Amino acid sequence: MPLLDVRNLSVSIPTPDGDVHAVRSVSLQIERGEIHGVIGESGCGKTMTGMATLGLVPKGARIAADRFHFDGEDLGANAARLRGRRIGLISQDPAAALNPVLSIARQLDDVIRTHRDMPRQARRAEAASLLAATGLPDPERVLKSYPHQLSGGMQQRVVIAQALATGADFLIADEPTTALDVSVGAQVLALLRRLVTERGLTVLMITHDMDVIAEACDRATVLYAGRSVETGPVGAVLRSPGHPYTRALLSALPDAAPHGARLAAIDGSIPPPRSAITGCAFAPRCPQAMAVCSAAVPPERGRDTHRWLCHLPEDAA
Amino acid sequence: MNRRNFLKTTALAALAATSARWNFAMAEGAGSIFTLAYPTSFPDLDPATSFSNDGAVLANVYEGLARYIPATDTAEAKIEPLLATGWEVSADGKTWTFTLRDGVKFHDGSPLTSEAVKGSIERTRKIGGGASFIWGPVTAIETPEPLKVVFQLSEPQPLDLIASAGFAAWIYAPSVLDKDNTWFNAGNDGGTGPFRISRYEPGQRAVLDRVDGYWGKVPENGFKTVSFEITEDATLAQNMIESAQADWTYSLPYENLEALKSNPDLNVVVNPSFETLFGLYNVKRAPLDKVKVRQALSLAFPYDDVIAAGTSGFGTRAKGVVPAGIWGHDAEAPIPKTDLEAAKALLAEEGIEPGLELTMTYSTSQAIEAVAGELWKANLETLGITLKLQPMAWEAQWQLGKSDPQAAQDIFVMFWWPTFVTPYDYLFNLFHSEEKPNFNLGYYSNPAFDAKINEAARLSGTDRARAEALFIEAQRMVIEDAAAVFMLDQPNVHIIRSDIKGYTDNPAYGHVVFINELSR
Amino acid sequence: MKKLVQRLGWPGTIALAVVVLFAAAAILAPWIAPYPAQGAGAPNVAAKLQPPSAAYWLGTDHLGRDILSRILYATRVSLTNGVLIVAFSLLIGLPVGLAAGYFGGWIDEALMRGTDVFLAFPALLLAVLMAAALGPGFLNSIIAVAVTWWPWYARLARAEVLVLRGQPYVEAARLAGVSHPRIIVRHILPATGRPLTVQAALDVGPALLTAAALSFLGLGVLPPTADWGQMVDAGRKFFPARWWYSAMPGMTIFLVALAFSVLGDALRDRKGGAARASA
Amino acid sequence: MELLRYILRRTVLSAFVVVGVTFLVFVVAQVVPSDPAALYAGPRPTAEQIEKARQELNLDAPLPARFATFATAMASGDFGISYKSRRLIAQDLRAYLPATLELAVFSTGLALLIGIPLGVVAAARQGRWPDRIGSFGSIAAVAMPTFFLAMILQLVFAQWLGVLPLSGRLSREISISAPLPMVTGFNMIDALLAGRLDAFGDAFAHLILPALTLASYPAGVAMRLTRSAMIEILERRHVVAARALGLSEPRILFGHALPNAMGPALTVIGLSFAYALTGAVLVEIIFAWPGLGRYVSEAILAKDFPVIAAVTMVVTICYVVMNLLIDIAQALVDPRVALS
Repeated sequence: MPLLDVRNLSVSIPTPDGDVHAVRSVSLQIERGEIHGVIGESGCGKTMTGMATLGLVPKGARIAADRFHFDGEDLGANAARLRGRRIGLISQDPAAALNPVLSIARQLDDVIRTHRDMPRQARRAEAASLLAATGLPDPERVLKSYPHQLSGGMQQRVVIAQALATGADFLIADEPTTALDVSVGAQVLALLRRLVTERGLTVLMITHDMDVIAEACDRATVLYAGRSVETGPVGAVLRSPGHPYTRALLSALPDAAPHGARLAAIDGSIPPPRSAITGCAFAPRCPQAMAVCSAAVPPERGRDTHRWLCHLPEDAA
Repeated sequence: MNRRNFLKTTALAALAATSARWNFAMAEGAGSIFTLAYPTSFPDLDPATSFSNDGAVLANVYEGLARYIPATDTAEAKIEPLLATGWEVSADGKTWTFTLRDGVKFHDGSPLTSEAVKGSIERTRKIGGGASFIWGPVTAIETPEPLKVVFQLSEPQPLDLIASAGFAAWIYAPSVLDKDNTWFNAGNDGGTGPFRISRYEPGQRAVLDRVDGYWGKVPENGFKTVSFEITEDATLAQNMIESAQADWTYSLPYENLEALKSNPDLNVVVNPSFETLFGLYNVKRAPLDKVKVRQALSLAFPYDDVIAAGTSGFGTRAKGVVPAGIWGHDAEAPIPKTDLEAAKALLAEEGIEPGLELTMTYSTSQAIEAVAGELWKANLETLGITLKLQPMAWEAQWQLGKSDPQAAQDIFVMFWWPTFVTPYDYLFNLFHSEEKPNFNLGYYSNPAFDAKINEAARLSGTDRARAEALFIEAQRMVIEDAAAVFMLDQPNVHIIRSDIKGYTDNPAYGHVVFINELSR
Repeated sequence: MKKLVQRLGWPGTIALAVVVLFAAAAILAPWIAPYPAQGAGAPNVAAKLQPPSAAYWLGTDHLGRDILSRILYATRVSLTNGVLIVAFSLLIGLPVGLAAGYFGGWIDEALMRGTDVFLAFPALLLAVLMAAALGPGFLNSIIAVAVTWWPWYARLARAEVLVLRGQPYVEAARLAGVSHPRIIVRHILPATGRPLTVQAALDVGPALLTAAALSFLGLGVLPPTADWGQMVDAGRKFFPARWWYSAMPGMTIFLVALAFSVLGDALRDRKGGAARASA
Repeated sequence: MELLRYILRRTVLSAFVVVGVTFLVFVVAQVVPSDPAALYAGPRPTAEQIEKARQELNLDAPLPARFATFATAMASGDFGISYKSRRLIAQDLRAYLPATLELAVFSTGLALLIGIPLGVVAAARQGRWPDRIGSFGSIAAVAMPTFFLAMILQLVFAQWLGVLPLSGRLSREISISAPLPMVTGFNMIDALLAGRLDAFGDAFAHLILPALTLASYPAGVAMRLTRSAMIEILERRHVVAARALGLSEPRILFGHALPNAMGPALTVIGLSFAYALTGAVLVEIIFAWPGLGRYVSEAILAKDFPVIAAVTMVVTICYVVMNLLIDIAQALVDPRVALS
């Protein structure tokens, strides 16, 4: 039974000029102990999906889904209760995610005190051990300092420590390495991997970077214009992508193109969030588009756990 | 009950405890405290230079040689012996001999002697401030015996009246003769009176404590402590007297007196005061240099309306500048009534066309003056005259008045009260010719008038009846010349708790309460 | 009307209505006041200190004059007081701020230090001092308050100019050889104008209150012309027995100051308005 | 140490401002038509007495010489004597300044206590009724004339309900028969020093109404400034992150968001203190509060310049010191600035 079971999730935000369909129809199943990557260009609804899971959508947003369960509980009603207890967040820019005027010790202590009834001294020790668990050298010095005194990597480790402090077993990592330079990003991904194995955590990794998917994730789901168009084990999705959009994404990568050749950019642009879409959202930009594509919703295709939505038959890759 | 609830309940309990007692009378210990809600502060507590409301405090701490008791419907006015038991004047009126009371002690324990009297008056004259000019005529003070003082004068003057003045006539101990103004203003004294100053907090209060061994009679359960609470705001003063936070106050709005009268806990004591309100015409500037124009303005003044609106009917029509209750008051003075037609005729006679503009200056702190101005302005409007009302702080008003008459105001409105009880104080200061204007701010100058009042002053020591006749003649000259518009005599309205016994008004000492005569 | 509500929101529109109403009252006072003569100051001693009644809707004052008429006539004084104070302050503050912000360097330093001295001077104290120096009177009380207010506008104007001076189009004009005054008048002034006028609208309320405080101290207009602050002061000694004497003008001051503040607020975060230049 | 250099620069600047203000007061004293000699000579002086006073005050000395004596006296803290009362001004200031400062501190405290929580709640419930009522309340507080509010508060709480005293700093029982020894001039502190709990409660009760009147304007401003600051802060990533960590709403509002909004709170302290120092003239008159405001307003009407100069000097120094402290506090509140 998947830890997070999402079927046909939609999130729309009313504005004076009409509703913004941030998420149109996303289905997502994440098993316990898995690092599941969610990838798509910016504006594809990947962050909003994460936020919906945490129940932190903007005021007035309407959430609907055929099924939106976390560990058997309906997230529509219980998101707030689960947030911070079972589900944690690691946001993109660690500097912005830490309170600039409060010391690290104070920020960590607040989290521990909210979730566990421990005397002051015990909380201080726990904070130090959590920081150590994230690989931070000299936790005592880190506790005494303020966020602006730490490097990007160290800040991200503090954010992770905060998430661990809540005792949550399911972490949503929203582009955790984008604000960091490559080497530090790699260490953070390795840390997440170690925490998953050691503490039996599960991670929903939101990213726009194929390398993160390749390096860190077990399974991946590709989003386009608010819809999940392909999902499956990382190996299958990368080596034999089923959906034309996934193929286009992969061919846009620098190392995929022969040396000196121009990267294959995908012409056209993603459909505006306020407009309705009929048929396959990618149809207008799909090189193998057929008449039926823009008329009917593409059926689901695929081989055992590697599924995608497309009118082309399976072997057309 | 965890810590936070405990704090909350104690705070609420404390507030409830303190709050219950604000709105009822002061605690029981108030019996022996006499509290005055006094509307002004006390600028100068030095007996030599004090010349303002500080007299109210000093009158209970210091004493003069004699005290003036005004006439009542039953008794004639008289000068009561105080530190002096008696006095005689020589035939030529230029030598006065005072015999002092035996056994009187100053607050520092030293005895009252002729040397102390001589020392006090000479220090007052040397400093030369406040009302020290009243001792002008004295050329020498001799002390033949410890209890006998002889004054030699340059010309006959009523020294008995001068010695009973409310200012500059205090006798103080030799030990304080060398002290400076700041020492006195820090709340120290050297008097013989029934109370001593125990504390003076500027802007807040002056507190006096009873002195044991006072020579005079002390009423049974008289007051041990007196507190002058400086309360400049009339609303607060009224609330204090109504809620028994104060036992005595004055200068409450006349409009509120009806309500106060109906309150059984309060006595509203109304007597004529020696304060009169008038407007001096600037006789040096056209068109007010013409008598008829001045008479016309006086005819246009709404006397009765001002008394009704300004003093709610408590005030009385002024009969010239010397108010009722003082010798030299002219009850039958030929004063004008409000008659707009007669005024119009006089203006036509003098060829005054509509559009004339006159400026009237008065004090911002005196509500009655504002009422008089606004009502007079309305009447003058019907005669085509625009009266420009100019309220100013007294210092600024007086400074404008003393500047060049051509640039000064047309009408200078003010109150006047006597330094000591003599018509000369009014007539000399306000109408006697002056090279540099000081208080004669209408710049009136009439040599015959000057000679007559000086003659009367000389006689007032030896032949008071003759002096009074001369003063009345002089006053009529001013009325004929219409040198000023005489508006009203301000009443003395003092409000006192009805449980206080022994209170009498003495207009000779403006707004002074002799607390030693009172008891609860 | 709908467009107005849409732009200023309901509170803003109501506030604008109140302001317009009082402006009309100021102009039409002689015609709409029940007792015009009394409004101008004519006493009516017989009807002294009467409570609100059919004859006198808001009661009468210590000279029997109808308080409603007095308030209407006083609107001319108090309202123009508030507006003129803000206008004078802008008149002095704007050029100083513009010059300081635009030219910078020692001019900026000198002007700003001068402003600091005025700002350091306790506002009401300086106003009372100026009023006492100039003597009471309508114009004097305005100058007295304006003397203490212009520094705020100088600072605001300088901040706006500093932001604008950095804009490319100003530098471009400069490079094109356009003279300083022309740049200030054609480019800087219009863009600084909008935030300052909004601030001015917001300040008419407080300016009105400062003027009322001055006249409460007896430094306002000369009798018999009335202004609201003076009326509250005159009625003070009859308070609370004859509460209406102070209450009516007091409420009027509050209402008008409130209207101006709400209007200023609505103007500042106007929907669809040009984005404000500075924070 | 960058902070030290900053303080030094600001002190020098403030000294310049204080000198500027002294000069301004002296100039106004010369320009304004007044006759100090007449004032000094007493309520009803004769011509000779005025002439004597003129000599004593050496009013005929040349202007620069008089400014020199005036400035040196000011600098050495010898404020001289009041023309009108001939009392030592320093003595009067010793009595009046603490009364004004006590009221200023109390009303500033009240303004923060009322304004800031309201601002936070209004920001948290933006658009809903607490925000609407709070915002309207703050505009009303700013628009309410102080002298009128004072009269209403006196009427309701003192005369009708009788739960609070009408006026003064201490009730008469205490101030007459058992006066407080003056140590700091702050009644509540002096009462504690003297171990007199009754006097402490009494002084507290007397402070409430005047401080509330004075606090209305700054409270309104505090509420509006805090609200707009909080609205911006609640959008920030670290607040979203805090929420994602499951922290309770009040802890996020007051524990995490508010500390970032200390800037506006400090500006309100400056504004409220300045307002209490000079705006209190009317409140002091109505509540018979023997403070600087009343003392200087009487001096201004009587053109008693030594008092005007002394009070202006003292108030300006308080102003300048306070602004300096607030600027430093602004820096200290934000660790990014303080520790850099």
